[in-house]
Amino acid sequence: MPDLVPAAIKDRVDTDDDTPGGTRETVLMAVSIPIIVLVGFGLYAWWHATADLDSVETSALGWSGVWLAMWEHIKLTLVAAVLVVVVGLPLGIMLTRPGFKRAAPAVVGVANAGQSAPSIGLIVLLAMWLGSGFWTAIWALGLYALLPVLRNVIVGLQGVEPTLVEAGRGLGLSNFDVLRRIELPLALPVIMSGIRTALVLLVGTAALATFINGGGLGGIISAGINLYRYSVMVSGAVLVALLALLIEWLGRVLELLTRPKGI
Amino acid sequence: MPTPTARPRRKPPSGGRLALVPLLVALLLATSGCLGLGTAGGYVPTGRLTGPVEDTKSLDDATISVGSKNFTENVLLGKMAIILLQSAGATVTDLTNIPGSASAREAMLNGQIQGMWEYTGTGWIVYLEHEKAIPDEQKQYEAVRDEDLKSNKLAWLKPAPMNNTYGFAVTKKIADKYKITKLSELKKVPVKERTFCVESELINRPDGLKGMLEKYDVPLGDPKGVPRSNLKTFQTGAIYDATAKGSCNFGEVFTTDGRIVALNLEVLEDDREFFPKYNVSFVVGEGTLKKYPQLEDLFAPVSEKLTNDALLKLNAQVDVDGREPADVAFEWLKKEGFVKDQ
Amino acid sequence: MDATNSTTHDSSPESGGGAEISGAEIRLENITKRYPGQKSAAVDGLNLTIPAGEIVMFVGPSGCGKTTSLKMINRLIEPTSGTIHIGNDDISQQSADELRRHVGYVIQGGSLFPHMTVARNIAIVPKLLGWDSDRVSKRVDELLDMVNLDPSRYRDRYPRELSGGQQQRVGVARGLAADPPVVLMDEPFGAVDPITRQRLQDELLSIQRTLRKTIVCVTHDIDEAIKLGDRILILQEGAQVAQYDTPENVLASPSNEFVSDFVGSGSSLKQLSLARVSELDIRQATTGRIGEPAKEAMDRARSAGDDSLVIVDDRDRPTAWVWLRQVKGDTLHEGDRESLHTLDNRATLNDALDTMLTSTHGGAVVTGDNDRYLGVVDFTAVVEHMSVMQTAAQERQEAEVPAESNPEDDHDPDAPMDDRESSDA
Amino acid sequence: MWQFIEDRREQILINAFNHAYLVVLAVIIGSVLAVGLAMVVTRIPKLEPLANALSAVGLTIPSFALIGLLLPLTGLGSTTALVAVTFYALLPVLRNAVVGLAGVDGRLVESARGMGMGELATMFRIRLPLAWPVILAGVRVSMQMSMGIAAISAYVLGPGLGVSIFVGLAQIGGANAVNYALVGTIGIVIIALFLDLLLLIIGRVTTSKGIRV
Repeated sequence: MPDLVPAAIKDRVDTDDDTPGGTRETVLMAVSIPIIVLVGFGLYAWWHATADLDSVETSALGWSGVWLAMWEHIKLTLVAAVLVVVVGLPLGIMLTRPGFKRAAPAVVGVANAGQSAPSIGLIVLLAMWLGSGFWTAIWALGLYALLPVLRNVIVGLQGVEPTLVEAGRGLGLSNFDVLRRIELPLALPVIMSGIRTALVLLVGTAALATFINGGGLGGIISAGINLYRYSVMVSGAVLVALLALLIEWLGRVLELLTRPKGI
Repeated sequence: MPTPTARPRRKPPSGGRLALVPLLVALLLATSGCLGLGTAGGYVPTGRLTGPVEDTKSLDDATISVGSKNFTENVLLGKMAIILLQSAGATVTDLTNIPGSASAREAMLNGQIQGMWEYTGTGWIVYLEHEKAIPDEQKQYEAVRDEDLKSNKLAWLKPAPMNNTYGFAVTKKIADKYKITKLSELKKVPVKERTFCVESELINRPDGLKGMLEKYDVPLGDPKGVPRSNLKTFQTGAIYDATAKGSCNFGEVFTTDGRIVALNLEVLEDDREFFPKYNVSFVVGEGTLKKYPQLEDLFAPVSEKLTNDALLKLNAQVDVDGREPADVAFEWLKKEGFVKDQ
Repeated sequence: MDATNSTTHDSSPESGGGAEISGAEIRLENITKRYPGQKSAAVDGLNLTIPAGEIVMFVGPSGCGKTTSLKMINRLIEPTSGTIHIGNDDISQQSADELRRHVGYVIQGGSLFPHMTVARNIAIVPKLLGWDSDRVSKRVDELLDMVNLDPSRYRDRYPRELSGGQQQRVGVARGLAADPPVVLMDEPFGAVDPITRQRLQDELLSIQRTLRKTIVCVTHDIDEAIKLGDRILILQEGAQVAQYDTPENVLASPSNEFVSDFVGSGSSLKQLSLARVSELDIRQATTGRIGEPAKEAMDRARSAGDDSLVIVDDRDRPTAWVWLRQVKGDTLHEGDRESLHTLDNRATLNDALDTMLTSTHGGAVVTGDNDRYLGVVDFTAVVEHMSVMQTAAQERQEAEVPAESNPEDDHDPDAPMDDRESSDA
Repeated sequence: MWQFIEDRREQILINAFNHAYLVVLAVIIGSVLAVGLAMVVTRIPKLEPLANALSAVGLTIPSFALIGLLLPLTGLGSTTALVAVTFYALLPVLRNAVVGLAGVDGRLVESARGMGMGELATMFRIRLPLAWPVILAGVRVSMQMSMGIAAISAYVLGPGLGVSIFVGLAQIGGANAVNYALVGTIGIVIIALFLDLLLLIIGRVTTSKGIRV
């Protein structure tokens, strides 16, 4: 019995209302965040200039001190991020290679416990062991932010179509070439989102570095709390939040740029 | 149609239990009221009053919350106050360990705490915002007591003899290297070596670092004085270890802290007397004192015994030997004959 | 002509037979649905009366508005203008939820709630209507039996533990749970394999014979429409009614070119497929009862000149159809009941051909009510019957040619001549 | 180390209980709010980008900064801690609840409505049970995160084990400094693992076998 109308076509008259979906939203996000940050910063600077600050507040919010703290905060975040990627990426790759696959759950478990530990605890313990200062803060931040990167590297690489990998081998590519030219590019979006999560974590946790003389904007917040000055507290919080938004936006842009065209 | 066979009806076992969750939630929320979230203060022992304070009128209808700043000495004194009040029958909330003088002061002003040990110098310059300190201990106390009572209704009880002032300590090595014993000799130390470990409060306090460095002609932020990048900020307690380990040459210390002796640091003399007197006194809300005048004679004999070396030893037991402040305070009160075991 | 008449379904209202009607009439008056931003209306002025207790098939190419029209009957889609009546109350007067609890709704694949057991799925609407739990539970068992699923085995199963066909059966059961007068079906059998689909269609027909609901069913498969529908509504773009008539009339005299194309070339062959298996001469093959000594049954078969044996159980229901050489052991045993594709004597020749293609015997075991064994039919019997019908149809064709004047009236003399709503733009 | 714990066993247990209690309370309040918000967002799809932005931006505000902002409003002690931890506990659950509730197969929702289930009945008897596994995953993430944030709140006298970390910090170099910090940190990790296990069990019990993975 010839079936005139292919069964697969269903009669869907109601309009298909899926908005253009992700693209419009990401473009909106990509443009609006830096503007919000700049506007925020401008507002803060305007407030800073016009507000009648008493002696304590002026000394706590002096521009030279703020810039120094901001720069230290950025250094803390980026250096820790580099450390996390330099450790997390190769470790993640290694754990997905046939030889080490079995070790993956154990290592991820340790990293998971690392992150469930309170960041303040890590910072203080490491300070006791390694002495206080910038590099101790870097190690504490790195350990804390390692999990998202490591996990995403593993998940990303495992998510690559096994058939594609075989196809690569079939063409005579060496394991390293398959990794470099097929697996990594395909896994890149997931890896980059892991790095972005790590960046956000780092910016937040870097605020705690002040307890062990790691520098950063945390100092302004703790000064605000100790001196019980709203203005100083709010400034510290606002500056860190703006910086966090900026770095998260940076992560998003990085993610978009590194997304291979094909997918 | 085969007739449906009679079957024992069983309620499907799973899935329905999702309704359990709201029940669980309601139960937990309900209990949150009575269990309450204890604050960080923790457990403080109670005893029975004896000796000079034995016959103070009982306070069992009083509920007082006692606070303290977050460095060891003030926590110790706070625990002492709590033990005394509890032994006198009061129910006490322990809000010791408040981060920073200003937050503690704010807690006193808005009534979140009713009592706290405070320092005359801090009161005079930081809270009452005077430019110049009064050199004489007793006059300084009376000035602070009168003004704070008048303008903020806070009563400063009899001050203790001890004077825990700010100081800057150096390791023996640094002291010998630059042959420095007094703050006025800071100019002799090369700019690069004028590194300071301080906590964020001192940097911004009117009686703080900025004033002191100007007084000793090495102004903060001035390339010839002390560049801002020479400052390393730490939590109050962490400075001693940092100075001893050499992460900075000059560490901000409290002169009664036990670790100066333990880490054999040397305190530089404040020869130009920049820092005011910091005698400690138990400050109580005027209302509370009116209601319970016996507080005056409860605290007077105790604060009399609080001398510098008494505090040095007590602080060392906490900071060096790692004992719990509450236990150290209780033991001292027993030794001094103010309290007995229950 | 009589060939086509006798093939009329015995379900047309006048001819009675089966239980009394529990369905309600549905009237759609001038229904229009225009989506914002769409230039042409999805449904443009549809007028339709669906008689109570009948199965009406909405069929047409995709995008012709048949699903939209269906969903307007239970107000899943609100019409832009026009009114719909079920029985004689206007559905827009009552709350949509209340209305839907009295209109069964079955869609493709059953769309059962995966987190609920079969029993809880079926019990949803009765519980919404506040039935007490005993009544609900009895109803669930009754419905599971109605769709041939043993309650004790399937009651507490989860949808993911059922096959596609079983899920669809539970979907139908769920739709009938509250005994609604009207049941709407949106491509109910689209997602299953042909054999299961044929079985589900047969079951729906037998259920309808007992319940006599008003069933409106959307499909894109004209064969399904012809088999199931008491009437077929063929829709064109914008839900324009191309033809609304019984399957016979649609096949015999398609109202326009669109319908004849849509129904497919050689509609006469399609018309033939309407004939029922019961009209074939069914051959009596030798049968053997489970547990009977094998040698005896085989001798009986050989003496009757058969080289195969149909094994039946104590309730005379066929369980297997084996070649003599396959019989092993000294007594006959049940064999694999699931794999034996039986043919209901009400099934169409179309189904018979499908079943025969897959069976190893080039024939099919025919069963009557309660699956009782009637006999076997083979390929030659079907072909002979069709050729007989074909010659009859040709004679009718020649007979018609001279009498040009009124082809209408002698077309199907006894069918009631109510005036069909011809399609008005 | 054991002697240290032995001496302060009572105090550590009290702090541990307070810590767990604060986090569980905050996660519950946070989850209830988040699921409520997600339901509103599911009813009004236009709000979805707003909800996603809130949870994204919310997470970038460092907890230490938020505690600073809350101090003037809610003062020292457990209120500030509860509000801060609840704010962060809400975000992961909100993101997952929105994804979970919206992700329910449209045909299931349509057949539920088609059978006469009202808007609320469909939300609570169809969408919520089906989205429950995803929501629970969000609750687990939020629980783990809240454990750390509750520790930081000890800086403004919030209850829990955080206080012993700060005491450890204050006595750096002292005999028991390391012990204090270790007890605080490891105590929190143990509670975190225990509560995570508890959530897994609750998950198994409340998820219908039909959709249990």
